[in-house]
Amino acid sequence: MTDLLLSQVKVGGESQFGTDEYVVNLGPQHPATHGVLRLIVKLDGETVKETVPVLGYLHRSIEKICENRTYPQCITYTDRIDYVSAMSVNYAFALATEKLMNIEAPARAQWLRMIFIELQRLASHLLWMGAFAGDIGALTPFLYGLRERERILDLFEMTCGQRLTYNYIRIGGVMIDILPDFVSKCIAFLDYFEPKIDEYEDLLTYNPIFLERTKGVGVISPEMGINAGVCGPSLRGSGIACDVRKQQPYLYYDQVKFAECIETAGDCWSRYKVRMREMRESVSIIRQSLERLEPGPIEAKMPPVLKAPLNSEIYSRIESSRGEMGVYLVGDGTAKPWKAKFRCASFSNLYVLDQLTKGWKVADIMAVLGSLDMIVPEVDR
Amino acid sequence: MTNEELKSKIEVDFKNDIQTVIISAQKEAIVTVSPEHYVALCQKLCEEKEYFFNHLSSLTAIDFPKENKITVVSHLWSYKHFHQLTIKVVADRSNPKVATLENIWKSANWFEREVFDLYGVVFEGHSDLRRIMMPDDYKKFPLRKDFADDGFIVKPS
Amino acid sequence: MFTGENIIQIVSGFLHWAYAQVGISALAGAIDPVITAIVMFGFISVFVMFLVWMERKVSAHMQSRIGPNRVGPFGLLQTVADAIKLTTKEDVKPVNRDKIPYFIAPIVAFVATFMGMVVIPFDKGMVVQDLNVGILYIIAITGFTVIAILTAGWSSNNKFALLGGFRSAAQIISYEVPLVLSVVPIIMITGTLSLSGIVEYQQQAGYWFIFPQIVAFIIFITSATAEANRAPFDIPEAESELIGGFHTEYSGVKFAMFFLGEYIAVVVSSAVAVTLFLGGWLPVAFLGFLHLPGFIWFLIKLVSVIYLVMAFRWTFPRLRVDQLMDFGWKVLIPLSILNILITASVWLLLYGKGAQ
Amino acid sequence: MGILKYFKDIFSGLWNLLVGLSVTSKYFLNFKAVTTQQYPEERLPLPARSRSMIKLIYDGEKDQFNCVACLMCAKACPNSCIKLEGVRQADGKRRMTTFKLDFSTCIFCGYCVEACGFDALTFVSEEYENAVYKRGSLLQDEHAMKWVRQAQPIAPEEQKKETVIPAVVGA
Repeated sequence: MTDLLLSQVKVGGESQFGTDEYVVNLGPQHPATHGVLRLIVKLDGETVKETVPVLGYLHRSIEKICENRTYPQCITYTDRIDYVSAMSVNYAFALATEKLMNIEAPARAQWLRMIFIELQRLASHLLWMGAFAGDIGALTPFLYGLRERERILDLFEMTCGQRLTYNYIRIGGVMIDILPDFVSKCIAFLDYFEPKIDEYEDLLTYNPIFLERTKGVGVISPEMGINAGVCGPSLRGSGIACDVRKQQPYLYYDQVKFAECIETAGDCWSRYKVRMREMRESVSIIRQSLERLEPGPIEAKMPPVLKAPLNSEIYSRIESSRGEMGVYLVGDGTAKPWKAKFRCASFSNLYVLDQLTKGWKVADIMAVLGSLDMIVPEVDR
Repeated sequence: MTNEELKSKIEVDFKNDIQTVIISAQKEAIVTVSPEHYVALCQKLCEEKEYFFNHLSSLTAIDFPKENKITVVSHLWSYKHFHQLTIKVVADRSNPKVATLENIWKSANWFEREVFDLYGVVFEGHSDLRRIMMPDDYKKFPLRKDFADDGFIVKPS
Repeated sequence: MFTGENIIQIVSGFLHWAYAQVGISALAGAIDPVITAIVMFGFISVFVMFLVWMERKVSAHMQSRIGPNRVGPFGLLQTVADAIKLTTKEDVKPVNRDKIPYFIAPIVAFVATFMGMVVIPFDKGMVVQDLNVGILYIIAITGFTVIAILTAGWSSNNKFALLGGFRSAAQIISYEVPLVLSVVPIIMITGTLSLSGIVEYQQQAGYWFIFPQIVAFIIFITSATAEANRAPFDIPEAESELIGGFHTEYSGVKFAMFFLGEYIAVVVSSAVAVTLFLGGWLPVAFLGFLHLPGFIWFLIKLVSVIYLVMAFRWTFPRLRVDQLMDFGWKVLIPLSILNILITASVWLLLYGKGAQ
Repeated sequence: MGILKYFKDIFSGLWNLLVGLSVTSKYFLNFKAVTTQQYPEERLPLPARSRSMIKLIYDGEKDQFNCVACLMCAKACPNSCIKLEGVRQADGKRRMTTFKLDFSTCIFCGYCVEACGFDALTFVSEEYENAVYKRGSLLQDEHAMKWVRQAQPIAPEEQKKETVIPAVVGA
C-alpha cells in the first residue's frame, strides 16, 4: 500500500509530498527485545530501511571483574554472562582453566557435566521456543515451554540448590554429587518430555501463519553467515556444519552418538527446525550419558590455590546453547587471570540483524531477532 | 592439520611476514606478526586452500602496561580443516594503532569496536569505529590495567 | 411456554401498568425504546464482563494455568474489580495530544460497536428494533470503528500509535469486502435483509445455513475476527511489535472503552454469525426435547462461537501486515465470490427461475 | 495446476490450523492439567540442598556460635560481602565477636559455606522469602543470622554425599 503511494510520488521527479524517514526506537524497554536491547529502526512506511542496535545497557564489564577475582571466584560471574544457559558458560570457563593448568576431571564428573549441559540446552531451547513464538504473536507456546523448563530447573535445584545461577560446574569437577534418585527422576522427565516436543511441533511447525511469518524471512546465506561470524544453530540453519561438539570434541561428546542438525534454507523457519531437532538430540545424549554414569570421584586432585603458569594462554571453545562460546585466558603466574575474554554467540549473531531486516517489514525484525536466539546479558557482558 | 604441521607450514610459507611462530605450553599455534604484514597475512590465511581460516572466532586485546604495549589477539578457525590459529600483533600502548580486519571477516567489525571501546586501540580503515558498550561521551578505557573503578559501588544505607 | 416473546409481553405489560400508575401513559411510545435500550445496555455490560472473565479462564486453561480465582466464586467478579480499578485510576494523557480527537476516539469506538446490538434478535420478537435492512445496518455501523482507531492513533502523537492506526485502517477496509461478500449467498437464498427474517427462513427450511454455506461461515468468522482486531489479526495492537498500537497512550476509562469496544465487536460479529449460519434462537435438532427458551439457545450458540474466536487468539501466531492484505485479497475475496457463483448456480438448477 | 495448488494450500493450511487448535483445546478440556501453584497458600517445600538463605549455626548447648573467625569465608567470597571479627578467648580458642553479611551484594554462590571448616555457616531451605522494605535491612549481623540446627537426623546417604565437598577455594 505504502509502496504504491511512494512509487506514484517518485514518478514526477521532484516530489510534491516529501516522505520523511520515520525513526522508531524499539527499546531499551520493549516487549520484544528480550531485555534491554535498543534498536533504532529507520522506517519507510512499514518497510525497514536500517536497523541500528545500540548495545551496552546491560554492560557489567564481567571481563574486568574477572581480572580481579581468583579462578574459582570467576565461575560465579560466568553464571551471569548467559543466565539462560548458565551451565554451559560455567563449563566454558572451567574447561579453559583446566586446559591452562593441566587438570583432568574424573570420568564421573565429565558425564555429570554432559548431563547437566544438555539439560541446560533443553531448558534454553524451550525458553527460546516460547519467546520466539511470543514474538511472532502466539502466546501459548511460551507457557508450555516454561512449564517443561520448570521441571528441568527442579532437577537442577534438587542437585545444586539453585534454579538460575548454579555455580555447579567447577574447575576440576562438579560442585556436589547427584542425589540417588536423580537418575530415575531425570529419566522420568525425559519420558514425559519427548511427547511434548511433538505437541510443540503440532502447534507451530506447519501452522500456515507460522510458515508465512518465518519461511523465507531473514535468510542468512552460507557465505555471509560464515563471514559475519554467525555461529551455532543460527549458522547450522544455513547448511554449515559448525558444531564444536563434533569439530573439536570436548567432554565425552566423541563417545556418544548424536546427529548434527543441519537445515539448508537459512531462514527463520530452518533455524527453528534446527533447534527443535537439537532438543531431540539432547534427549538422546542425556539418555546415553545416564547409562554410562559410573560411581567414582567427582573432583580432581588440585592444589588448594589454583595458579596459572606464567605467560600461559588458552583459547577454548564449546558449543553453548546459543552457539560457539569461546573463553580466552591469559595467566601471569598468580591466582588471578591477567586477561579473560568471553566470546559469546549472541554478540556475533546480532551483528547480522541489520543485513537481515533491510527491506523487510517491522514485524520481521521481531521474527529475525527471535530466531537468532539472542540474550542481552551475553551481548553486553 | 595438526598444530605442529601448521607451525612448520607457516614458518615456510610466511618466512618474511611473521616475527615468531610457536606452539604454546597449551598446544596452541601462536603467530606473532609485525603490524605492516598483519592484514596481508590474514588475507592469505583466509583465502589459501590449505589454511582456509574462514571463521574469525574472536578478536580481543591484552594490556601490558609494564612493557608499554597492547597486543591485539585474534583466533581463527577453519570450518573445513578444523584447525585453530592465534594471531598476535603488538601495538604501542601510548598510541595504539592496528589495521582493521573488517575487509576480510565482517565479524571483525563489532569485535574491533569493542576493543576500541574498552582498550582504546584505533583500527585504521574501520568503517564505523564508535564506542559500542560504553556511552559515546565516555572518556576512559575500562579494560586497561590502569583504569580506576572510582565511585561506582553503592553501599547500602 | 416461557419464551422470549412471552417475556417481552410480560415486561411491556408491566411497564404500561407502571406508566398508568404515574400518569404518563401518553408518553409510552417514546419511553419504551429508551427503557429497552437501558436494559440492553445493562445486559450487554454484564455479558461482556462475563466474556472478559471467560477469555481469561479459557486462555488460562489452554496454557495449563488456573486463571482468575481470587475475587468472587471462580474469580467471576475479577472483571468488576478490574473495571473499578480502571475507572478510578488516573487518566494519563500525553501533553502534545490532539485534544478533541483524542477524547472522542474511545467514545466512537465504544458506541459504534455497541449500536450493532440494536438489531440482533435474541429470540423471536426479542429485539430492540427489527430493521428490514438489519445486515446492511450492522456492517455499516461496525465500520465506524476504523475512524475511531485511526483518530486514536493520530491524536496520541505517538509513533507506535500512528503505525497501529494506519495498519488498522488498511486492515478493516480490506476485510469489510469479504465480510459482505460472505453474507451475500444467504441474502440470495432468503431474499431478506432482516435478521429475524433469515432465522425464520431457516426454521421453515428445516436446516441451518452452516451446512450448505460452510465456506461462507469460515470466511465470515475469519473476516469478523479481523474486523474486531483480534489475534491472529491484531496487527493494530501487536504488543510484541507496536507495544499497544493505537491504545498505547490511553489509560483509565478511555482504555476501558477501547477494551469493551473490542469485546462488544466480538459479541456482535458472533451474534450475527449465530443468526445467519447457526439458526439464531432455534433449538439444536437432537436436543429439542430440552424445551429451553429461544434466547438460552441463542446464548449457548453465541458462547460456543465466541469460544472458537478465543481459541484462535490463544493458538495462532500473528500475521504480518502485508500477508494480512494478501490473505484478504487473494484468498478470502476470490473464495467468497466463487461461493456466490456456486450458490447462485446451484439454486438456479434446483429451483429454476422462480426461486424464493 | 496453479488453481489446484491454490486450493490444496488452503485445505492443508486449514487442516494444520485445526491440528493446532486441537492441542490447545485438549488442554482446555483437561481441567486437571493445571501446573501452577497458588503461592501464598500453597508453599512447596524446597529441596534440602536449596541455597535460599545463609545462616550462622548456633550451638545451643555451649551457648555460642560455632564460628571461630578463621576468615576463610571472607576470603572465599567473590564479592567481599562478609565482614567478621574475632577475639582469642582466655582458654586460647578464637571466637567470633561480630559477623556481618551484606545480602545486597551476596550472590549465593555457596563458596563461604564450602570454605567453612568448622560447621559454622550453612544454607537453609526453609527461609526463602528474603525481600525487605529497606535496603539497610539486607546488611545482617550475627543476631539476625542466628540459627539453631534442628535435632532431626540427616539421612545417612545424604550425609555421605555432603562430606564429599572439598573446600578448594580462596586466594
